[in-house]
Amino acid sequence: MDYIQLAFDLLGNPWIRGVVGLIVVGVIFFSAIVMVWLERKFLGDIQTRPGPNRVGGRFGLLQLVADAIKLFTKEDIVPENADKPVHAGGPIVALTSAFLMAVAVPYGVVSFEGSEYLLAVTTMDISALYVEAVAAVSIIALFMAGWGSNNKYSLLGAFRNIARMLGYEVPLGLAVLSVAVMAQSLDFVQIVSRQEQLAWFIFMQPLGFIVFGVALLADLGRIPFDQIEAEEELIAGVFTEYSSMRWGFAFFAEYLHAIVGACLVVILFLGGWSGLPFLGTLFIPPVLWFVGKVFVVIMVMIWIRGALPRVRIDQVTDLGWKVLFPYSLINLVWAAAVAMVVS
Amino acid sequence: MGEVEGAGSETAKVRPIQKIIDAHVTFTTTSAIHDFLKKTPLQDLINWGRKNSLWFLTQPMGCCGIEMICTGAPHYDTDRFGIIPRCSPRQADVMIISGYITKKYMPALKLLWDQMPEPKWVICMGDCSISGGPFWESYSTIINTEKYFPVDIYIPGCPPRPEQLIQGFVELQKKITAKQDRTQKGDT
Amino acid sequence: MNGEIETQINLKPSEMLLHLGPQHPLQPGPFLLDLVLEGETVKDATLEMGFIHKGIEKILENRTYLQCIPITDRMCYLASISNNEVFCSGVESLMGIEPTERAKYIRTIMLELTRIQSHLLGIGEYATDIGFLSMFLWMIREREPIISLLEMVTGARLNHSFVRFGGVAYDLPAGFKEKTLRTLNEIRKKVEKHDEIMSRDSVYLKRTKGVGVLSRKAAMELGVAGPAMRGSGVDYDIRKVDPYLLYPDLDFKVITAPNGDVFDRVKVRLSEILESIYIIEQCIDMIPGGPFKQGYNPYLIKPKPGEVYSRVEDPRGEMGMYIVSDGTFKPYRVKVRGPAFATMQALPPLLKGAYMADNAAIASSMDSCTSEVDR
Amino acid sequence: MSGIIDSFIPVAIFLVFGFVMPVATMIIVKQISPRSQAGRKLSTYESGSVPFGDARIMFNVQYYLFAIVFVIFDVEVMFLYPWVTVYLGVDKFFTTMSVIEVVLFVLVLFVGYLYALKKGALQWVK
Repeated sequence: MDYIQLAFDLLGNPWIRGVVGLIVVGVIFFSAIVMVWLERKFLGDIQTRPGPNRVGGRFGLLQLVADAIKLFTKEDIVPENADKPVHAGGPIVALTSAFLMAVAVPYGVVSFEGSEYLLAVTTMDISALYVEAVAAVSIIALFMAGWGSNNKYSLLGAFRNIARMLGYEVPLGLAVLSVAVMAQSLDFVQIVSRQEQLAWFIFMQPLGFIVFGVALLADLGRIPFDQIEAEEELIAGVFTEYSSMRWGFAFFAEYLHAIVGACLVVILFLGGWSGLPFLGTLFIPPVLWFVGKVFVVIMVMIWIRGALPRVRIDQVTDLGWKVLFPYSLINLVWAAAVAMVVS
Repeated sequence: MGEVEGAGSETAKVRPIQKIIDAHVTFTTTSAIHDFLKKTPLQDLINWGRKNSLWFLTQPMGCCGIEMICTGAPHYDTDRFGIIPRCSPRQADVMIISGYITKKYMPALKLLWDQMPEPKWVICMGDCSISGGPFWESYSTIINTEKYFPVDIYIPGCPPRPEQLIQGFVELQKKITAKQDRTQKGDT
Repeated sequence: MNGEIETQINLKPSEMLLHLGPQHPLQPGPFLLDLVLEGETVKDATLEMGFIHKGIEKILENRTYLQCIPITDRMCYLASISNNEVFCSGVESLMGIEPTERAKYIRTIMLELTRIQSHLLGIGEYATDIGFLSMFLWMIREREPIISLLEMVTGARLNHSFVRFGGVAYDLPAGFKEKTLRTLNEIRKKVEKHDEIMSRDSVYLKRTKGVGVLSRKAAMELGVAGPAMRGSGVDYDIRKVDPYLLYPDLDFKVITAPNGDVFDRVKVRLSEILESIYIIEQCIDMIPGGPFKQGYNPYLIKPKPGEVYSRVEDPRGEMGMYIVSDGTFKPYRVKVRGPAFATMQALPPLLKGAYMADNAAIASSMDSCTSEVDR
Repeated sequence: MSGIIDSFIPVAIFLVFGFVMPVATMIIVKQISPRSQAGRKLSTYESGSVPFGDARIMFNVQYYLFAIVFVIFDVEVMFLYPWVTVYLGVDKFFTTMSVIEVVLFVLVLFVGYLYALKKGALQWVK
């Protein structure tokens, strides 16, 4: 037992915690693989086809491993007219921004000998603001990819991406702000504990949840907001010229963003690692609650992808600026009012 | 690319078709690491990955194109084998020549083939792409595909049924496992 | 490859010339669409066809009449029975014969089945172009039972070569009627469900209503054919205008829609599937007995010298063939008037001023078959 | 102060890792993947056609208007972040005053939004 205590003490050191925290990278990479597999299976169910079922048993469990090996040993092409550093930098920046988002997300609490330890690589009192800021970096990543390729499809995709992200960054920020108003803090841990005290914020501000959900989907670029990769218009969008593991990184970065985005939904609106309202945790460890909720959110994302057509790009920006923005302001006023009443 | 002038120029000169067709593909894997890998069991693992993730280039060209679309769709579903369509040649592994190659389309097809990254394979789907099929005597079709592309698999039929296309993929997988496909044998 | 067009244009600094094609997931079949884009708006569009030109008309001149039938199949592989029908009915009227009564029924049923599967694929292609991948896959799934029905009769999935002069190649197999009725019932239910999705889903409506409007006048002037024309409110259907086979006696109505936008064109196709099911259900109960083809040697067909223009309602519109016979075993000249060619030429004016993102929706809502355009 | 630096040390580690890992992977991939020289492998892909001109054109000015409007609103939203953590602070008078101030601020923001809307700055294509 002393060793465990010693381990906890050692993890108090930020350097050690940072290095050990790189496990998180492995974990979210693994969850991204699981998510891609889930998406292929679940989308297959929606579309009445089996999905991968040959590689690695009857559930196709090793399909993504085969894909990864293939991508890893594929020739890497940089087009001759490309801006080479910018072209190479796109996926790397996208991946880094996903990592930097993951570092500030708390994944639950562990109880040990009466005291509770937070499962997070780092805690900061502005983590909500920080995550939002780092997420915005992925705009630059996609633009680098589009501009650097010197491909017309990519360029159109890059500009679409900018226009779309700009429209949704403000409502997203305001939705996070409304949560922060209620929780009186920008710290994820405080936000979760406030939800344990009051109620899940999805019940306190349903409008905010809808605004945040839509804006997040748009930010992640998933159907119905996948205009940058609209296959029938722009081939593969900003990543048209990417091959091999370069494309693999870009692809993975997208799913990493989706997973961290799902974590954000859970923390901000679904009570983080706390149990059900009125029922409590039901003897299930908080970490599992967290993972379970993230799973549900991801499944909803995949479900939406299977059920909706793509929205046109001008309608996307219209939705962001003309619908979500006013609503998010209304929601902010509502949240401030409720927060005053509650306190 | 030397003959196509860059930005701002009013005219874009176009290569003569014959020249594009004759452009020779040379395979220059001289890296020692690569040769070493081929002797180790690691190559088997790589081959396993490659054969289970054959992404093909979406490129319907004729009747066979419709069957190609159907093969990817629910009833037959190539996704079971990890075979999915990609629209960009940069991310594709297999080019399915699904129909008649006309003299007009040939340069574009050759360009697409050039732009695909190694290792890559060609599947000739249907009689038209193998020998000209019903259009063997037409003035506008090319009937000797193997002269221009290193074909790995021929699927006869007019058009072949989706099952046959799947069988073609399975045969390609067998070839890759046995290291008998064109890229591994090195005679492109 | 596309030198001529490019040398003629002068681009402003903010405009760019974007090639869509020949390999582009817009439609089944390669074609080249040159777009001049400013931002996301299409300033100018040029269409270049001919990437799969096979010289079918020339090949037909070097084949005996029977050998011509498989070549007509491959003109538009989604409507091969229509193509057979238009060629055979032309030759029949040159020869001065009529198909037998039973053959007429079989042909009508086959034509309508072809129409159903072609429309299903057309709607599916269109759905994937607006990013509705699930709808595309559902449509292909609905199409498979129809394909098996066609295969049950003709032995092929796509290129049937089924129609003969004065009859059909084979008789209907046993159990065809029951299987057809069962399949059609299921398909009707599913198509009605998809119709409901497509007329109520708000994202879908936003994407399609008022997009790519082809006015009634423009549609008639451009000679657009088939559902694309009826979607613009033009009440024109060869089955009513110039009836052939059993159509004079059958009860069906010509589906039209008033607005001429993308939504209407697809809506017309969906309703036509239901109408075709209704037609088949009328015919299938009344199939008479008797021979399914005229009794003479099909290898020795030698029509009298003369010329004829025959036409049928293809899934894509008016399909016509002008056949000239000089009294030998081979046709002297066959000129094809395909519907898809006329539909394709409406594309550049429609695309002018549209959004880049709508371009895919508009192009595939025309549902034109590249192979038939190029021939 | 050291608390803030402590909480950002893992971020720095992740940042370094995030740059080193993909670059290292790409070097390995370059080594073990096959290479070939086909005639025009490195030419720009454009659906099989030869591209006409450069992709890097002077893009439509409307995109930049979007960006400017975004910068204005995002900066204004940024001012609200410090407010949320402190407005329920000292006493009732402070809270009331700060809420009134923010309501005024949001109103001004909203008027600006209406102005941008009226001017058509948020229109995709005019």
